Amino acid sequence: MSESGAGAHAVIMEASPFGLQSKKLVIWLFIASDAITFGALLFGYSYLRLGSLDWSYPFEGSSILNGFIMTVILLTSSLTMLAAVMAAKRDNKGQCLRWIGFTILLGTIFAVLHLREWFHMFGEGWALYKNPLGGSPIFAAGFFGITGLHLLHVISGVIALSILAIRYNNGALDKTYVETTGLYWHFVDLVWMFVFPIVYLMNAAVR
Amino acid sequence: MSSEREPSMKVYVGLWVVMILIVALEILVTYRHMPTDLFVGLILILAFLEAGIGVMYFMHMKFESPNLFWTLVPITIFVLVMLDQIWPDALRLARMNLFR
Amino acid sequence: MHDAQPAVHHHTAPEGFIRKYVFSVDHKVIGLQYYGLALVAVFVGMVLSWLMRLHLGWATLAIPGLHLLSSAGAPGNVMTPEYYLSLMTMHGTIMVFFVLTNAPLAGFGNYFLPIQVGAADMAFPRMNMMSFWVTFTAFIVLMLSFFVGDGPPLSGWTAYATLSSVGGASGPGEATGQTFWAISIALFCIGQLLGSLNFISTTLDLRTKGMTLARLPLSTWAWFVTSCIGLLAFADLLPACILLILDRSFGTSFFNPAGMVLNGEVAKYSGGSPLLWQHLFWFFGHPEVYIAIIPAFGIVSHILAASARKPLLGGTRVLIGCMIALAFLSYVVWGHHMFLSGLNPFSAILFSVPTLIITIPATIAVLMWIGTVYGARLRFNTACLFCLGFISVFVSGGISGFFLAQPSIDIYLHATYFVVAHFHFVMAVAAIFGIFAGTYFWMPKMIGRMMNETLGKWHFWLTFVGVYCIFMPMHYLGLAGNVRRYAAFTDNFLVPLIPVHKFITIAALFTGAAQFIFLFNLFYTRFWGPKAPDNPWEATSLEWSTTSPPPFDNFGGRQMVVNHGAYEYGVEGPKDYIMQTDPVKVAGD
Amino acid sequence: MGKAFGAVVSIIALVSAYFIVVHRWWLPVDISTTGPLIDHQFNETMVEAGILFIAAQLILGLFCWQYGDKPGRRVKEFPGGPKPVVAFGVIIVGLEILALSLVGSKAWAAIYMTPAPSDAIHIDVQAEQFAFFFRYPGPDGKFGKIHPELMNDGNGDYFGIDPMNDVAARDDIMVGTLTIPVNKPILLTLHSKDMIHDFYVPELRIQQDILPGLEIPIHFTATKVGRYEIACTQLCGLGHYEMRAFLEVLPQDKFDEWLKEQSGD
Repeated sequence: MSESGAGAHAVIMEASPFGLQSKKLVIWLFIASDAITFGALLFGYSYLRLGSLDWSYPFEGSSILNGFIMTVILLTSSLTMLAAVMAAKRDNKGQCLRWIGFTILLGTIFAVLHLREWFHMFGEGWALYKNPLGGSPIFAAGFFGITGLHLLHVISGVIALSILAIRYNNGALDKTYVETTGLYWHFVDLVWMFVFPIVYLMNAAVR
Repeated sequence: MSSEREPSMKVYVGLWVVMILIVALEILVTYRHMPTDLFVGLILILAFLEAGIGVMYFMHMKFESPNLFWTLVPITIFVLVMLDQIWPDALRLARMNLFR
Repeated sequence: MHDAQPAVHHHTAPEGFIRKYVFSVDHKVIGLQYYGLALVAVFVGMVLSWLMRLHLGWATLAIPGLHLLSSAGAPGNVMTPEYYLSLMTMHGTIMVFFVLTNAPLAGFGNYFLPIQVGAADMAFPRMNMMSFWVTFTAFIVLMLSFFVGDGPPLSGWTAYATLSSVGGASGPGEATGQTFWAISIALFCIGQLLGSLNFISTTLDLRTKGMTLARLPLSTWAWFVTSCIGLLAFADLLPACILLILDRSFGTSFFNPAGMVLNGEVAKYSGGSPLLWQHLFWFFGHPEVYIAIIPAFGIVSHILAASARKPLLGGTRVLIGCMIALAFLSYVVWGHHMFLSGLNPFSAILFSVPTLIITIPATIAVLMWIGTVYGARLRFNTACLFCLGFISVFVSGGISGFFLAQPSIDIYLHATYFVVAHFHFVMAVAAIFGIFAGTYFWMPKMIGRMMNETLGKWHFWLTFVGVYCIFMPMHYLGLAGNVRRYAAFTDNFLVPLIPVHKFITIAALFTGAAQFIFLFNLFYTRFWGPKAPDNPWEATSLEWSTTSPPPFDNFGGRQMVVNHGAYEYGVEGPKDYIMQTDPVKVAGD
Repeated sequence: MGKAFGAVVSIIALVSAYFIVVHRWWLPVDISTTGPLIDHQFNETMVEAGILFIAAQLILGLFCWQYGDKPGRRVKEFPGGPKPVVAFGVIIVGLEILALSLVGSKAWAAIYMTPAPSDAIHIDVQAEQFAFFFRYPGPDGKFGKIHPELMNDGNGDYFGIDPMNDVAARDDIMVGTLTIPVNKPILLTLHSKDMIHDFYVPELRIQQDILPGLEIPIHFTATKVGRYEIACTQLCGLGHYEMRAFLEVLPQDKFDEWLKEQSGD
């Protein structure tokens, strides 16, 4: 709309107002949309939590520590992803692939740690619908629901990165795909930045 | 997108350290006993700070066209802020609970 | 800033039936597929409404063959009250999701958005194909619920918890049917998300030379704005559906509070709130209403200018402003569906004011259309008539919004037929009129043949008078306190209203029958209609600069160059319009 | 064709308005103290909206009548262009909104934002698939506690009270008809056993959803003796259409008599 006044008859190819490649724009839009999805989940969870009178605070120090380690791992994977993107920009395929490999590794470690915690909790009697501490089962439902959806994003991110690595290696995808996949990966990290305080820290056993 | 303006790896590592420190601070805040509203406020501010670094630097939004920031961020926040209208109701929920 | 390169797709026209017509990446085929899906859905939905109306007029009437659809739901061909509710649920769901969202946005949008911006295809053709097939699967899943367990769910298209969230304990159809419903809608959300991403990026990135945002036709603007709404609104419904599925199949209690007694036993739920479903649903639900109506805004404006032979009053700017204002307001007002739901009464006032403010952009849009008709040279073809009809029904439906937006009046009118009349006029009939207008206007381009005008005019008159006969009396029913979603009227204050229901039923049967004229016209045209010229309506936008139907890459390899705004009608000279691609005549016009 | 369209639109608008003007189908007589506020608001809205409706349809019809495609006629712009039209729309509708929302909040506030008078008679409502039940506290003025596990329609314990162990519950009166004295403020506490139901009495101009797990208060004062229907207006399952109860408004002395009779047995 900006240059509609400037020379109504000048035939110009009006650039996208964002100056982005289409696929990068689409990833950004998808991120906004997915942010609303997670936002709605977190809002719904908090809504029920605010309205509930028997909330339980189950996370002991060890769980918080585990969560902290997972956070650090995810943050680090973002850093390795950045390194991969920078390497791709320099057209250094080998280095880029190595960094993508690190990212995949870290993502997998995150998922494994997460699942380990889940199974630990299952062992203590937790389930989607059950709170062994006797408080509101919404905590369990919310915890497994939200972290589950996040875990799904992590796992699909790992799969996407693996496909990217293979197809980038054999030249089927160019370097711009490294950047867009990287954006998605950072977003997964971003969601965790809210999940960790809202789902873990606010339920730490200190209150 | 002047890629020259893009920071070097060093800056990113620095930001990475800052983000880890923010998470550590969040945990510290959790273990300080303080009123719940203050705790929630603090922890959310920290989370948004961390997410801000993530979006602006790690996701490069700072180095894209400002239009992207000025459409995507306000619209997403607008929608989430509108969703905030559920809170008065949530508080009422606790008050009107049959089994309080 | 480097120039964003529009993604260029060098795919050639596919060979083979499957690649060409089934799993096609061509936006035109996908548009027709969406349109076809909506056409099937709308007739299913219409037949359901017939059955419902018959039951409302004559509750014990045997409808021959109905037991074939469900032997439990219609023993001896007489519909049971619960089956009435099931059909009502399916009518609402099919119409709102698979007709009002699919046809004007995904159908016409897919077909004409790339052409109107001058692109060869969507930005992401394969994603586009996925979007359709996901939506198609959603439709199939929804239809399957007719044939599982006790049939379709009976909780209405809003699927209010706790009716929807406790499984079979709450009624027939709630066991399996409701799960299918939830899966179907979740899939639909994903399909719409993919579609929205495509629409937005295509509009922004693939515009041809000279096609500035200001020169985009209003229909493209409408699809663009709608996609922006859909991108964020469906993202909110998706988690709601996920939570509903968790509640139903995995024993969580997001929407189920403690202390519910089902079938004489205390249910093992605790901690949830049925209000949460309403919040999440209506936070999507209100934007959804605009997803249905804004494309019709665009289509009608687009066609009205061509029919009136003059530019729209206020140019495109005012209407674009209205649409964007509506898009924002749609997120602010969802609570007006919940005034009486146990919502905090202070919130009700908060929601009421922006709801009333919505009438401002809506009124301005209507004034712009009426102002466009002033001094026009209206060519009363069928498309034009449907546009004028759209304005009329939109006004009729919008006016009743004044009542429902006020919580104090809503106390009386909420959940009466007044609401049914309101949303059918303003959203359903208005959007359907937009679809019809688009069909009569664009079908020559889409299938290369002219629709029959005589049949079209019959169709218009019968439909126009018919919908007023159906929905205007519903206002009166609402005034008399007639509660909606009742399978039969046995209350003392409702029994005297049954004759009105009978009148409405008869009107609905006739109006529905008139739609077969349309169907016949469509099929007749498809096979035996006269060949359409490239620009039968002497319209200006890019779709009229190519052949009817357009070639695979839309413009036969030409790079279109746009020199003019979208609606330059009523100019001096041998022809009274300037096409967007016409060369610039002289400096200073 | 334009003339036909103009005529049809005008006829539709006028016929539609006719039934409204003659009150062929209309709101039932109001029997509550807050009802007149709502009715006033309703009538005011009807006048304003009605004028807009008829004006818009007639003008649309007139323009269609007049501006067909006559050869040789040139199109003309709307006099004054879009700006006055937009301003007109904003001002007219804006004023209407202002008037409606300022005045309209009064009725809403009277019903929902003012607490019930302290002398209000407190009655408990239990909604279930597909019936309403009502509970009076009895002479002690206290309700027994609700225990969902004790709810049993078979033995008449609709509210799940525990008269064995709960003193307050022993004299609770549970009935299927809402009986109230005239001109006395009533405070209802709405409960639901299973689904979302709704308490709707058109004559009272009261409609309120009843949610499981919540206690929703609503208060009103009935001003006319008589028997009225309570309908459920929130879809609650297969028997939704026949879920109803009666509201019996009695003179004070008859009500006292009735209450005594009830607590007698």
